[in-house]
Amino acid sequence: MEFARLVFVIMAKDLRAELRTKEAVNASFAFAVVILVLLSFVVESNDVPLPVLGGLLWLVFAFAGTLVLNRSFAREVPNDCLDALIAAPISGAALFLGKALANFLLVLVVELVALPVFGIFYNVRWTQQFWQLMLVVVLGTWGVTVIGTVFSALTVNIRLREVMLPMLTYPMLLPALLGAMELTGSLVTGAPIGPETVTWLKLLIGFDVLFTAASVTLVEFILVG
Amino acid sequence: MEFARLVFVIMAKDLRAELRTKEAVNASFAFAVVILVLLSFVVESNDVPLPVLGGLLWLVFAFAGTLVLNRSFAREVPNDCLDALIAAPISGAALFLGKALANFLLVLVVELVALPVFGIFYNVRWTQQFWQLMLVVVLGTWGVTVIGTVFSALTVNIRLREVMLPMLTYPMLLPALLGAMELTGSLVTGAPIGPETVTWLKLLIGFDVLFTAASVTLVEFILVG
Amino acid sequence: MSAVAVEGVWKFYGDFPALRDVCLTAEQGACLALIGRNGAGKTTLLRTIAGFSRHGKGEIRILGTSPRETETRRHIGFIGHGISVYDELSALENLTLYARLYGLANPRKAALEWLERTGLERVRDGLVREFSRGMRQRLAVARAFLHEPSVLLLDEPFTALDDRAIAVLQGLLRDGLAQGRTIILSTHQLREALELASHVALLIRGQVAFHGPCTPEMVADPGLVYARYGED
Amino acid sequence: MSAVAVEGVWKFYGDFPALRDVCLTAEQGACLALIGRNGAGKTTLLRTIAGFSRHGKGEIRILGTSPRETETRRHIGFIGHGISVYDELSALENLTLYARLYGLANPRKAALEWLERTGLERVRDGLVREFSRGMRQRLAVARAFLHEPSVLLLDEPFTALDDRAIAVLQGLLRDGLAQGRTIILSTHQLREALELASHVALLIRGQVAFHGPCTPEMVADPGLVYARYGED
Amino acid sequence: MREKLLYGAGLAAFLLLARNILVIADLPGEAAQGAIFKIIFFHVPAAWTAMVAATAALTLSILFLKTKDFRYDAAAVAVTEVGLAFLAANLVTGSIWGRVIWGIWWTWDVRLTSALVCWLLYAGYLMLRHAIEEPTQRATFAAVFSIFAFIDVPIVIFSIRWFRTQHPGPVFLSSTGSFPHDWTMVLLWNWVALMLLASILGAIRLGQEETQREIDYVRRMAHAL
Ligand code: HEM
Ligand SMILES: Nc1ncnc2c1ncn2[C@@H]1O[C@H](COP(=O)(O)OP(=O)(O)OP(=O)(O)O)[C@@H](O)[C@H]1O
Ligand SMILES: Nc1ncnc2c1ncn2[C@@H]1O[C@H](COP(=O)(O)OP(=O)(O)OP(=O)(O)O)[C@@H](O)[C@H]1O
Ligand SMILES: [Mg+2]
Ligand SMILES: [Mg+2]
Repeated sequence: MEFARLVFVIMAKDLRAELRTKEAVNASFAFAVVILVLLSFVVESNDVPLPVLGGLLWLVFAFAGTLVLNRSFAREVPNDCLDALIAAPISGAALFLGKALANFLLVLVVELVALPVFGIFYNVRWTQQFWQLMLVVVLGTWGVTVIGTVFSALTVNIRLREVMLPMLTYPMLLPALLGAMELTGSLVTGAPIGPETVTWLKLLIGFDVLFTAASVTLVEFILVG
Repeated sequence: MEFARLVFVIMAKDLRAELRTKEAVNASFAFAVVILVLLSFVVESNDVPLPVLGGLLWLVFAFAGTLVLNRSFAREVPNDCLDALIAAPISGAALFLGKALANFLLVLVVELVALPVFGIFYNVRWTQQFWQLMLVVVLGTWGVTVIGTVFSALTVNIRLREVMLPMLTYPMLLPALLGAMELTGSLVTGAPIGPETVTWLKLLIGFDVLFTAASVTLVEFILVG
Repeated sequence: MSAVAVEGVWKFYGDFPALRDVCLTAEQGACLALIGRNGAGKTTLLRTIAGFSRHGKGEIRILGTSPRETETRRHIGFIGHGISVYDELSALENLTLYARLYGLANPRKAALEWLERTGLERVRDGLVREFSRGMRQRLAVARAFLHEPSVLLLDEPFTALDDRAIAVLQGLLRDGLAQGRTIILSTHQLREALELASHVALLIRGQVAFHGPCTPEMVADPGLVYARYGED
Repeated sequence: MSAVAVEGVWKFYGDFPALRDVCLTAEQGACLALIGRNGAGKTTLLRTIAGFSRHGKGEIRILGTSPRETETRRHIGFIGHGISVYDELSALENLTLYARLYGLANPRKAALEWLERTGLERVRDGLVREFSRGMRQRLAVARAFLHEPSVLLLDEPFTALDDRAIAVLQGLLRDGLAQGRTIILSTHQLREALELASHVALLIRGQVAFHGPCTPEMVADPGLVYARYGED
Repeated sequence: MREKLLYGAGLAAFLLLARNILVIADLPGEAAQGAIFKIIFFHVPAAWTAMVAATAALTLSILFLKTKDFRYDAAAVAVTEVGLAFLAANLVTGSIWGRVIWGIWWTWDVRLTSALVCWLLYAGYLMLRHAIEEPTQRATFAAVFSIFAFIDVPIVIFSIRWFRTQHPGPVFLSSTGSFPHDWTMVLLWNWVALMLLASILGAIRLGQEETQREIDYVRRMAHAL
């Protein structure tokens, strides 16, 4: 109970600070659109195979998402706020989950707004397997969020944060992204998840479970050692 | 003379702060490789047309480059260093050019190391038109740098820097990127710049000249109003 | 059992020994003024006591336990060089947040009370981003006192405060001492600090050069400690 | 011609008037102590005079010209709440950089000289990231004095300095005044400031409540200005 | 004692390796591929050695977090560096092989990509270490990162079983494998040689790390007195 309350307090704080000005979400969304446009130059031809477009979508999600995620612990830096959080009687796990949940919601919102835009730009009928797609989006996003949040904590105090963070985060994300890409690629063709793609789903779920458990266990070391 | 000296002082300072640890360049380079891997998910099949690969290359340059560029003015924030620069008897134009040159060199180094890696991973024989390609790389990079630097200055003091910057920068960069992409795409096929592609070269040069002039003129307003 | 006990603590930054075999104790209800020249190690020591920064050898106990225990943390109040409040939240939101984190029964009430006590009630809904330096410091004071900690670790708490706010803070500290709280504060404003202090510790290049009760003559001439136990 | 002249300056943050019709002058060789409670507008005023922040109505002249002229800037020295030195460069590199920016003839020599004067020569090759708070403030002082400015604008320059560094800074300021420099400084450490000041200005909620010469009785009892011209 | 052991092991590794090379040179070329096929005798054991090293790094990292004993940290660095070298050998031999057989240096299938990502992750581990100065923090953060990075290892191993890849499927230790028995023995012996080599390199690096720690300690004490 106490744990859940603290998680909620942290989450509410982050959401409030972020949504004080709705611009954060707006800007992240705008960025997603910009990447969509940029990528359209690369995959110029109109007859790109649909599965490739699934990959494209997750690339956009990854770039736009990490933009939000990077700020998660960076926000605690300016006035040494992290000190006060570490000093407070709250466990690292609660702090981490609170921040991860806030990030998850923010990233999810951006993604859900970007999805229809993606559909229009690339002529993808993404609604065909709506619920299965939502499942994949939620699972993939949670994976991205967990890794992003924990690495944001890991790099918050080191030199070269800005470069180290993406360099460490993206490779770690690849398995989850790969799974989400393959699944999305096949879902947008209208085919439901079948025996061929279910391996990817398992991979994705395994990734989420494994990393959530690892993060919750290890974050205490990161924050206070 | 005095102007050139001041430009040099600023450039030397930025390079020194950035290269204090060699890791900065290492990390940017590693990040470039990571993006190469990421993008491989989008252009999965082995028989991607070469021109598309040229586009891909510039996407990598744009993403890895802005990482370096973002830090340009952000570096002045922590101790209110920008105040001292503005207070010093140095014109906005010199400040801007110094920073832009430092960025240009850093981005160029990362790109030149990433090029061979790109060649191997995507099986591109990029050396066929070596000098023309270098010309395009230099022109394209300068375009990216000018825009990146000036927008870094523009957003340095606003909230949400991290999100606003890429959102504003990339769309502005599109013409330059488009030109560089088309040129690189045709150069890696082995064809030199010919009557068909020379328009893109003109666009690129025009972009560079125009935006350099505009930036040098307007940066004074951005910095001190 | 001392409220705060520091035993043989060493702390290195790379090769540089910022703290060398520091031993200090503060009994319950004592106010220890930590003084020392720029770079002597005051901040390092306070951060180490609070458990933010890992030390090499040595042991630190607060109320008999490690400063990293969740239960112990509930009883520590800390003001550092940073002010540890969020620029994007208002003064009231900041304090309410911390009140919640410490699990106070009525967060909003506690927050309002401390805004009032630090003279910030007028700007309670203003974002911290818009505060002047002294207003921020006042908020940091409110944050540190909010959960009625029994050990207060204050690093230059008088910085940026105006005469009135200094008087308020001194009042708060005096009340705290009367209620049995333990205070360790570092400062260069010796006059203000020594008026309150029951004990004084002088750090010189990471070593404790003097540790003892604060005598009336020290209060009368704040430069005395340096003159007598310093090296010049 | 006054060295610094502020005429009817207004400054708004959104709707909030941080400065209201401020008029002040400082003659060459004068030292004006700017005092006022937390949030009175001292920082805002100093930043406006230095030309960092745009004001609404009113006019500011430094040595007869606008503070934004490149030539004028060469004669201004500024210390703000931030310290304006780079964490990733060493103390010496920082000062040399600024010496170059101001086009001094021998940057390295000037830098070394000022490191010596502020007692930092021992750590001249240490990165600022590793400095204690007071060492940073000393470096900020060195940076502001480096180019021998004829107008010094100092926002709480005594912050974080130890007794010895305060004495050094006071000495520097005194020498500066003797050489005909003009100084405007804001501070809450009234004692240290009033010892130097030739004039005093009291800001209350963005308005000048008092502006006049600093009398011996003010020096003897620093609280006097507040008591006599303040509102409580 | 330890010195002698190292020399002995070194000699053994050298002799074994020399013998293996002679044996391999003597084998007839494979029917379809010819002599280049022999690269497999290094390609595969190098990969296995790297995987063993990664597993050791994981174990040592967990041990460090449990005990806070810096010897485990030193061992983890040593093992990771050696593993990285062997993984690089695997990548390079694979690339050369691919160049001959497939005609390209690289292709983006799951096996190759995951191996590359694995390399990037452990290279990131070393960069992360460089960016942190405080020894305890460095060791803790690196250990946490190492645990996270291990996720990629099973993916590298199982990728050819889970997914269709361009990379050859399993030929050892699987029912479908078609590798002659005596060749398998040669390969296993070469693995033994490489493992021995890796252990020696690891021991040398560990020795260096420990000497470095001692030097640091002495230097600190000198500073303190
Ligand atoms: C850069 C490109 C390559 C990489 C990164 C790579 C990576 C790997 C790795 C990590 C393993 C060992 C994993 C394990 O057995 O559990 C492996 C095994 C193997 N590789 Fe490659 N490889 C590459 C190219 C090639 C090529 C071009 C060929 C041949 C055409 C090849 C043939 C094999 C074979 C036959 C095995 C043994 C498979 C088994 O039985 O497990 N590899 N490779
Ligand atoms: N960025 C801002 N946005 C809105 N209001 C601001 C901003 N900066 C300052 N203010 C307001 O302007 C007033 C004057 O602030 P200023 O920082 O000048 O005070 P000060 O006299 O320097 O106080 P202190 O002694 O605490 O440093 C304060 O009431 C403050 O709330
Ligand atoms: N991150 C760091 N890396 C290296 N050295 C450091 C670091 N932080 C502090 N130091 C050094 O440790 C010593 C003690 O610093 P500390 O901040 O504790 O001093 P202080 O007593 O608080 O000084 P001040 O009164 O100026 O605040 C200083 O010599 C400083 O240079
Ligand atoms: Mg300090
Ligand atoms: Mg102020």
